[in-house]
Order: sequence, then C-alpha cells, then structure tokens
Amino acid sequence: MFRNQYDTDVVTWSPQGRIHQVEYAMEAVKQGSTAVALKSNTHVVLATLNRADSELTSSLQKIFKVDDHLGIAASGLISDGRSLCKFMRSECLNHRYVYESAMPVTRLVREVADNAQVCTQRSWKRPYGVGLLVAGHDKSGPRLFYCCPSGNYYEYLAHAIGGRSQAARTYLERKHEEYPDASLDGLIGHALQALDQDFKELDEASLQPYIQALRDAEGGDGGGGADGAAPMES
Amino acid sequence: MEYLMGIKGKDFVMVCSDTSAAQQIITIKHDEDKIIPIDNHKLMATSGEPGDRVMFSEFIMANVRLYALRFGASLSTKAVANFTRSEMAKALRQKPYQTNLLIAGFDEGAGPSLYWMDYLATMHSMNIAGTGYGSYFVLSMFDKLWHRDLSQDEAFEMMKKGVVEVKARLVVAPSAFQVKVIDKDGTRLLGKL
Amino acid sequence: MFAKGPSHSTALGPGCAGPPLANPQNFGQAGPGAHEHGSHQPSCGAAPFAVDASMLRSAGSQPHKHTQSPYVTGSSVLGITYAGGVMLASDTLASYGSTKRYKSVQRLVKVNETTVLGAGGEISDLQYILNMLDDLSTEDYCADDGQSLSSQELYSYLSRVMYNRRNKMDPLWNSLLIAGLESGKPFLGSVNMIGVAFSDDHLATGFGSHLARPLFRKKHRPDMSEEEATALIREALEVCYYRDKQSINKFQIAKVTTAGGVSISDAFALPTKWEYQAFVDPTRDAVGVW
Amino acid sequence: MLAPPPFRLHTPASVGPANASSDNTRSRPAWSPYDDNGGTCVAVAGSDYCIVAASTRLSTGFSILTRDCSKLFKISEQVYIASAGFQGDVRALQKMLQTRNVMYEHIHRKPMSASALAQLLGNNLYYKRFFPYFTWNLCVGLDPEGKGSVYTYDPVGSFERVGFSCQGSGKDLIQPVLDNQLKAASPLVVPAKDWMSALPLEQAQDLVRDAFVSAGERDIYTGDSVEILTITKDGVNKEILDLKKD
Amino acid sequence: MSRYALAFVNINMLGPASSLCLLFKTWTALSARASMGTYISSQTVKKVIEINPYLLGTMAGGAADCQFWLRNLGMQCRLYELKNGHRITVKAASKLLANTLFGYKGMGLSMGTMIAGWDVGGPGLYYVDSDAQRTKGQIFSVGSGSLYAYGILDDGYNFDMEVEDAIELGQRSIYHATYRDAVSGGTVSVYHVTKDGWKKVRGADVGDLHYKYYPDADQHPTYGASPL
Repeated sequence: MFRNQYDTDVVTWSPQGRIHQVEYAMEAVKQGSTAVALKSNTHVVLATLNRADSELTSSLQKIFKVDDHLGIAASGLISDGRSLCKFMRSECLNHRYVYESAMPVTRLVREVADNAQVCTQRSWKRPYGVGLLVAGHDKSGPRLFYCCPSGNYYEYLAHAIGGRSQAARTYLERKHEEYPDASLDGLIGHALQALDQDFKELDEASLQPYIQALRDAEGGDGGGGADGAAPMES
Repeated sequence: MEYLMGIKGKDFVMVCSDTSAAQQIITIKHDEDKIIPIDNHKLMATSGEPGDRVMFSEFIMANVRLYALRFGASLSTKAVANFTRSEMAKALRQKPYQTNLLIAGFDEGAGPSLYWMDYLATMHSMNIAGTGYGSYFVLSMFDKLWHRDLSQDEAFEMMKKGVVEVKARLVVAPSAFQVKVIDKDGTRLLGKL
Repeated sequence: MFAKGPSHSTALGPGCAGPPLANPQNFGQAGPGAHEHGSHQPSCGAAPFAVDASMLRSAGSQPHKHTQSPYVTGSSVLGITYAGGVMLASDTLASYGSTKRYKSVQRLVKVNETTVLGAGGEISDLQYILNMLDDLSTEDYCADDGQSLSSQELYSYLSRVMYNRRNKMDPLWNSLLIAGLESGKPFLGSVNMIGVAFSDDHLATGFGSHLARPLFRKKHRPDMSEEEATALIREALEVCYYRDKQSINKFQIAKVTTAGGVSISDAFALPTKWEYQAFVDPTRDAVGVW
Repeated sequence: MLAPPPFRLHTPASVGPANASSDNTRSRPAWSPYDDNGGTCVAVAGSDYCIVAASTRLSTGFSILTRDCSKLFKISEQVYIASAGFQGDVRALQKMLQTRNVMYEHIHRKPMSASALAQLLGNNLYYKRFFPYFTWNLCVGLDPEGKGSVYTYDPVGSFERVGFSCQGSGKDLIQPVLDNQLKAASPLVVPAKDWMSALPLEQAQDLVRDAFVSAGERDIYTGDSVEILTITKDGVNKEILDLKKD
Repeated sequence: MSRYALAFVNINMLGPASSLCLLFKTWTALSARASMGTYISSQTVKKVIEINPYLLGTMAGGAADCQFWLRNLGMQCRLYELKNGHRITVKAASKLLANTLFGYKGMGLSMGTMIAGWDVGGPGLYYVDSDAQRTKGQIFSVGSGSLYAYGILDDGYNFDMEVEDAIELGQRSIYHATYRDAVSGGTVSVYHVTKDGWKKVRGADVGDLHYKYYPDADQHPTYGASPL
C-alpha cells in the first residue's frame, strides 16, 4: 500500500538520506506542461506549451505578471503557482512602496525559496507542487531563475521545466552560444523551437508566421493560443 | 429643560415626566415618551442626553427581560435599581452615560418602591424624588403636601400642581408632560398635562 | 475646518442638569476652546480635574512616553550638485541648548559606496537612523548578489521611516540630506522630521535654508566644476558661521563623485574677518538707537 | 472636616533647553505633525477633454523648499490625482493609491476608472478621519463616455463630481474666475440641465493659464511654474508654464 | 393606512446649509449648499444620499461623515435584504446607523441626518445624529436655517394636506431658510417618497424661486422696498 514507509510526511528521512515528499513534489513539476525560458544580454523570454484539455475549455493561464519588470512561468500544480505569484506580487509592491524602485530579482527569488523551504520542514505543511521560471530585469540586467519545490533556486542562461522538458533542454544546450547576442525575435524563435522538440512541426523557415502572430497578438491582450513569450525589454 | 418627578404612596408609585425632545434650543418633538416600561410592574423615567438616555434604558430593559427569560422569575424593583446603579458606575470610568433616572416599581411583598439615581450612579430610595431644573420648584411643594396615606387622586393632583408651578416659574419649561402610575395591577398612563 | 465637538462637552459632566448649563453662554458652545474637550483648571492652582478620565490625558498628568523635544542638536547641512558629483557640507558642532557641548561630531556620514547622509537636529536620533542604514547595508552585503541600495532608494526609505514615526506622534527630530550618484547622475534629496521629502539641485536645512540657499539660487549652476562648487559651499558655510549662533568654525565637506566615490574631508576652518564695521558696531545705523 | 485640596502653586517657567518635567507650563519647542506646503491645483472638465494643472512651488512658512515639485500624480493612462496641502501626506496618499491601482490591475487586468479611483480616494481619506491627511485633492480623468470628469474633495473624504474645481492656497483667488467663465446649471435641477461647461479646449487651456498667472501675482505660495496636463482619448499632453519667481 | 408629515432641515460641517424633508406621504425638500466657514465650497453638493430606491438619508454636519456613514448604511441595508429576503424597515435602518454612531460617540463625528423611507409599515422618518440620538417623528427641521424653516413649516402644515401643497410648503420653507440664513442656498431639491419608493419631484435654483415668489421687488417686506 505504501510505496515505502518513509514517504508519509515531509519530516521523515529515508535511510538513503532522501525526503521522498520533496522528490514527489519535484516529480509533480515534471508532470506539468512544458515551460521554457532563455535570456540574451537585453531580454528574457518565457514560453509555455498550452494544451487545451478539450475543445470546450481554454488552456490554463501559466504565465503571470508579477511587476512591471518581472514575470513567472509555472509548471506543475498551477494553483500553488498562483499562490506564490500573489506572494511575489505583494513583496514587489511593498518594495516599491518603500524604495520606489524595482525589487531586485535575486532578492525576490530568495524570498520565494525561503518560503518554499519552510514547507519542507514542518510536519503540518507540504512542499509547493510547482516549479517557477522567474524572469526579470533590474539594475543588474536581465535575470532568469528556476525556483524548485525543494526550496533551492538556480540561475540560468536558458532552462526548461515540466513534461518533456529534457528534449527542450537538449535543444537549448545545443544553441546556447546564440542567445547572449540574440534579438528578441531570435529568442522567441528559440523558445518556440525548444517547445516544439516533440512535435517537429517547426523548422527554421516556418518560424516567421508564428513570430508575426505574436506581434499581432501583442497589440491586444497577449493571452491564449500559442502565446507564451513575455518579452522583458530592458 | 427636562423634568422628572416621582411620588411614592402606600400602595402605588406615580411618575411624571415632560414629553419633549430637544436639540440644543429647538424642541424637535413634543410627544416623546421618556417613561420606559422595564416590565409590567416597573417603570424607568429617564432624562439627559438623548443618545445616552435611549441607549442606556434599552440596555437595562433588555437585560432585565433576559433575566426573566433565563430564570423564569422576574427581578424585584430593588434588584433592578441596584443592577442599573452598578452598570452606571462601571460606565462612569470608561464612557459615562449622561442620564439621570427614576426607577419606580411595585412588588408583591415589598409593595411600592421609588429610586432616584444620577449619572454618577448615586442612588437613594425616596418617597419624593425629582430631577431637572423644574424639580427645584416642586420638591419643596411635595415636602409640604406628601403624607403617608396618600390616595392616587391626591397624588395626581399634586403632580398637576407641580406641572402648573413649573410652567409658571421655569423660563425654559417644557410644554407637555405625562403622568404614569404603578400599583398592584400594573402600570397605567394617568394622563397628559 | 475640523468638526465641531458634540453639543455637550463630556468634560462638563451631565448634559441635563447642574449649574454650568444654566448660564446661556454655554448653549452656543461657540467659544474658541469650545470644541476641544478642555478639563477644568481651578483658579486656585490645584491639579486640573475632569469628570471624564480620558480628558486628563491631554492635561499632561501622565508621563509622556515619547520624547517630545530635542536635547543635543546639530545645525545646518548644505548640499549642492555639480558636474560629475554632489557635495554636502556642515560644521561639526552638537549643541546642548545654548551650550556648544560637543565640537567634533561628524554629521556627514558615508552610508554606502555611492551615498552620503548629512543630518541636523537630534544627534541621538541620527545615531538611531545610522544603525538602521547600517542594517540595510549589512543585508546587501550578506545577500552578496552585487546589488546595493542606491541613494534614491535610501532617500525613499528614509522618507518612509520619518513619515511613519511622525504618524506615531513620536518623530525622529532630524532634517536629513541624502546625496549620491545614480549611474553618473548626481542625486540630492531632503527629508524632514514630519516626512516632507523633496529633491533639488541644491538644498539646505535649518538656518542654511535662510542663509545659504539665496546664495545658491544666485550662483549655483548644475554644470559648475568641483572647484566652483567648493568655493560656493565654503562661502555659504562662512555666512552660516557668522550668523548662526549654534555654529563653530570647524567644518567638513563630503563629496560623491563618479571618479572618487564617497570621500569625507577632515575638519577644516575658514578664514574669518570680524573687523567688518557691521560686526564692530552692529547698531550704528539702526533706526531709533541713541 | 474634609482636608482642603492640596495646593500646588504654578512653578515659574524655568530656563534651560527642556527638562522632562510634566508640568505643562514649561515652554518647549512644540512640534506639529502638520505643515502647509502651499501650491494650487485646478481642474476643468470638457465634453471630450480634461485639463488638470498644478503649481510646482513647495513652501514652508515664508521659505521656498523647492521650485520644482510636481503635485500631479499619474495613476493610470487616463486618471491623475492633483493634491495640495501637507506634502508628507500628499506623498503617502499618492503612493497608497498607486499601490491599490496596481493590485486592482493584477486582479481585473485593467487600470481603475476615474470613478472607481474617486470612490477609493474618498474612502481612504475617511479611514484617517481622526488623524486626517491634510491634503486638498482633485481626481481627474475621462469617464466611460469619454467626457472629462473632475472630482473634488475635502481633507476627510467628502467628494463630488463637478465640471471644474480648484484647491490649495490660490483657491480663493481662482475659483471666482472659474465660476464666472464656466458656471453651468446645478446637477440637482429638475428637469435636468447640462451641468458641464461647453468651452472648447483651447479656451479652457487659456483660462487655466490666466488663472495661474493672476494667482501667482497675489498668492505667495503659487509661483515658479505650472504643470498643465490635457487628457484626451488620444493621450496626455504636458505643458510647463513658467511663473514669476518672486 | 396612517399618513403623517415630517420635515427636517440639515446643517453641514462644511458649514451650515439648510434642507427640509417634509414627509407627507413622504417628501423631502433640500437645499444644497456646502460651505467651509465663510467660503462656499460648493453650490451643488448632493445633500440627499439615495441608500436604496425606498430609503433616503440626508446630509447635515460633516459632509464626509454623512457621505461615508450613509453609504456604509446602504451596504448594511443591502446585506440585510440579502440575508432576510425582504427590504429593511426604516426603523431598523435608522437603528443600525444610531448604533454605529454610538460607537464613535465623543470622538468628534458631527452628523445630523434623516433616514426617510417607506416600508411594510408605511412611511417612516427618523432623526439620527452623532450624539446617537434617534428620534421617530413627523416633522424635523435641522440646520442653521432650520428655525426659519420651522416658522413657515409649522404655520402651513397640517396632517391631511394634499401632496402638491406639501411639496410647495416644503420648497417654500427651504426658500425662506436660504433667504434669511447666509450659509444656506444653492438648489432646493424635493423628493416624494411613496410605497413605490422615492422620486425627485422638484429641483429649483434658489435665485429663480426668489423671483417666482416675489416678482415685484417692491412687494418684498425687507428687500429694499421703498419705505411706507
């Protein structure tokens, strides 16, 4: 009935020195839809794969604006993602209220990580079941982080999370030299390519209509469809 | 200004009060009933700041009736008077209620009782009791006229005389008064003067 | 403009009876003190009393928990921006009322690599503020992410601190100048004890606002060189020293420049001239002097 | 016999900076949490435009703190707040409204309308009813039909939508001029009449400029320059009009 | 079904103004001037606050106090309706306000307001003020101009007067109040409340009323007429 006897709560160590609940939470992220992000010297791009469950429903919103200079893409239990997003929004608002400036991405990500860590050390709590790609632009330029349910956070040039993210990562690793000097459209192209690894519909030439579609969508409220790119201009 | 007067006879208590509600120097209402029924054998005649007057008397009335509901027996007039006094004293040190009272009642054994109380929670049981400027003229008159075996009619005449005197002498006398009486049969409105 | 109190002042006691209401002048309650719930101050000098206990609090019979007046105070602080930098200046005196009690108090303090703070007013409150700013810098240092608070951010932070202490009716009795460089552009901001915060090309606190700022308004140019700026600020210090009773001839100048970062000069004195006829015989031309 | 009450003669006011005696006869440097930093704001609503203007001088007592301190605060593309009075409270109020607007945008994914913000400002002024924001506010924007809207306030939150209004130290000087030029029927009249002035944009702008120039002559707290914003559906145009520096 | 008439005039913290509500088959007349000391801050302040289609509250004393607490009362009445499935009575609504104000007693709120409306029990009017005084009545007149309004009101009022006469009497009382009282003026608004809720029946500028009542200045007893 139990897969093993050490995974009932988040405060029990297994003999191998692992906390299974945390690992299960990280597994939940892998079950989520794919999200990729990559940055150049001037921009950071977030993109998510939006699979509508059926013709009757629209896809779940997975990209959230936290502040004028910062946004997140969530993968896994999106409801946890919304709760974290609310927390991040109020942190940014408080910082703006006191300092009248954009909250440094590093400080915000550390707050989120501290928050997540507490959930891995209380018997009455559970870890967040969501991984966050945090993309922002502050005094130190564009920054990209991944917040893991374990409470750790890692800085990336490019990264992908969620289902089938391994394929996206291999693509991203192959092309990473191009990112620092890439244009915004270039970044978006790479993001779409990375997301597309399993469907193989897109090739170099046929990227342009999708990018154009994003441009048109940008005029309106960029939501739904193959959107996902939330360019963070410097 | 406001006027309350109470007379205790051997088997009744009679209470008179003015029926005007004032706002600074304007009489905004002429038929305000300021003699509140606490229960069917007790009356509380109130005067003072309109807000406090209504709020405090309703507070006391509610609690007395709650007691009767909760314990199936009603409080004696003496008990109600002392409860009211303790509430007034407690409020004095936080948010004073600026209201002066006469508590009149008739109980099985104890018979009639009349209590005088001011906003400082000073309370006395009396045969004749009054508050307000008008009472200065009438208390002396009643000292002269009161005797142990007063009848209700004699008492009512005394009340009428008192009101006439107040209307004659008090420059800011209210224009309308009412008189209520309590005896073993309960409370009655005797008349408007 | 503020609301009139209710028709009966609670300090007067019961609304309905008692002598005070007998006399007509109480009716209108229109008297100047009418709306504030005063307590009764007996002419025989006895302690004020009031029926309503809450009235006594305003009569000062309870010890004030919040210090309501300054003890050891610093005087003016001057500040001007110039091409490639910003400069603060002040003397090094902390007065105890009319006594020149402490003569080597540094009222210009380096807060971090790009910001300097100058303060007048209560010195103990200044030290409290410096502790707070120290905590912020320590947190930046521990975060070790290359980010540190800019002078504009410190200025905003301090205006929140001063404003909130004012809201608690327990003010930090200071007027602060925050100077620094924002990516090469000089920043100069001022915050006072009730939270009034503003910035300008040149600023001055205390007496300086009356003595120095007219000078700055006449001679200051945003693109002036450091030498010209230094000359102007020294001239202003001199005027302050001549005219401000609570000042001494011992000054410091703090600079924040793109090249040199934050530098605070050692104390120096200004050459002064007391032979001006106006000083020797101050009332000679005064009207009505015999 | 009751003991007479203890007598304590007034102790003479002793010299010295301040000692902590609680006797309230000691003269001590009293402080007030309030200050009036002066300045004047004017707003005029038209059929398809809205003008809001405010002087930029910040004063205390008879001294000028700075000649260039904006009293206009952008809440969103179409909605601005103009505030005169105590600058500390003005800043605090404007920051709070900005924060609330961002929270509103997060939830509703659109900025607050002028009327929504007007009610929010009214409520928040009242929440500090017993320690008020010493500010005189104008809330300005375009209403859903694109007509100009001006809301005018008292420091504790009573507000009303009007066709035009002015607040601050030059109010007594400017309001009669605006009344004279822009007076329209009262919105309470039955049968209803149009209570907004139909002045074309250019004339309204000239009126605002004239109002400030003459206010600058007679009000010591109005001077240096005026920031004039004209809000239309096409956007916001800003103009700086210099005033005398005296 | 009992009919009775009530009237009130209110004052305004921003300065007194006058407004009169004559509840005869319930209607309210009201002038809308708000002034701060001697400065008239507005000629058009809305002195009647529409709590809901069957309940009116009028503004006297602190403009901000009245606006805020009457809007709050509107919210409480709406919650009552949702909870209990029927509209709140005027008696209950005025008690809600009185209790709220009792909580703030002594803290400096300044309000004198009328809760007028129609409910299952027919027309109702209560005078509620910041001393937490709550008085049910038929005629109220409050405000700096109230004494003048009483003069006209008491003279012309009787319980069974026709609606048109009641409306005219209310408007006339307000006009005289604004004429005599320096701080009242602006516009007279008259609301008529019936079982179908309130309806604004009159809104006239005080200036126009003056010339309507006294077309020939010479007939006016005090308005600079030539001496007899």
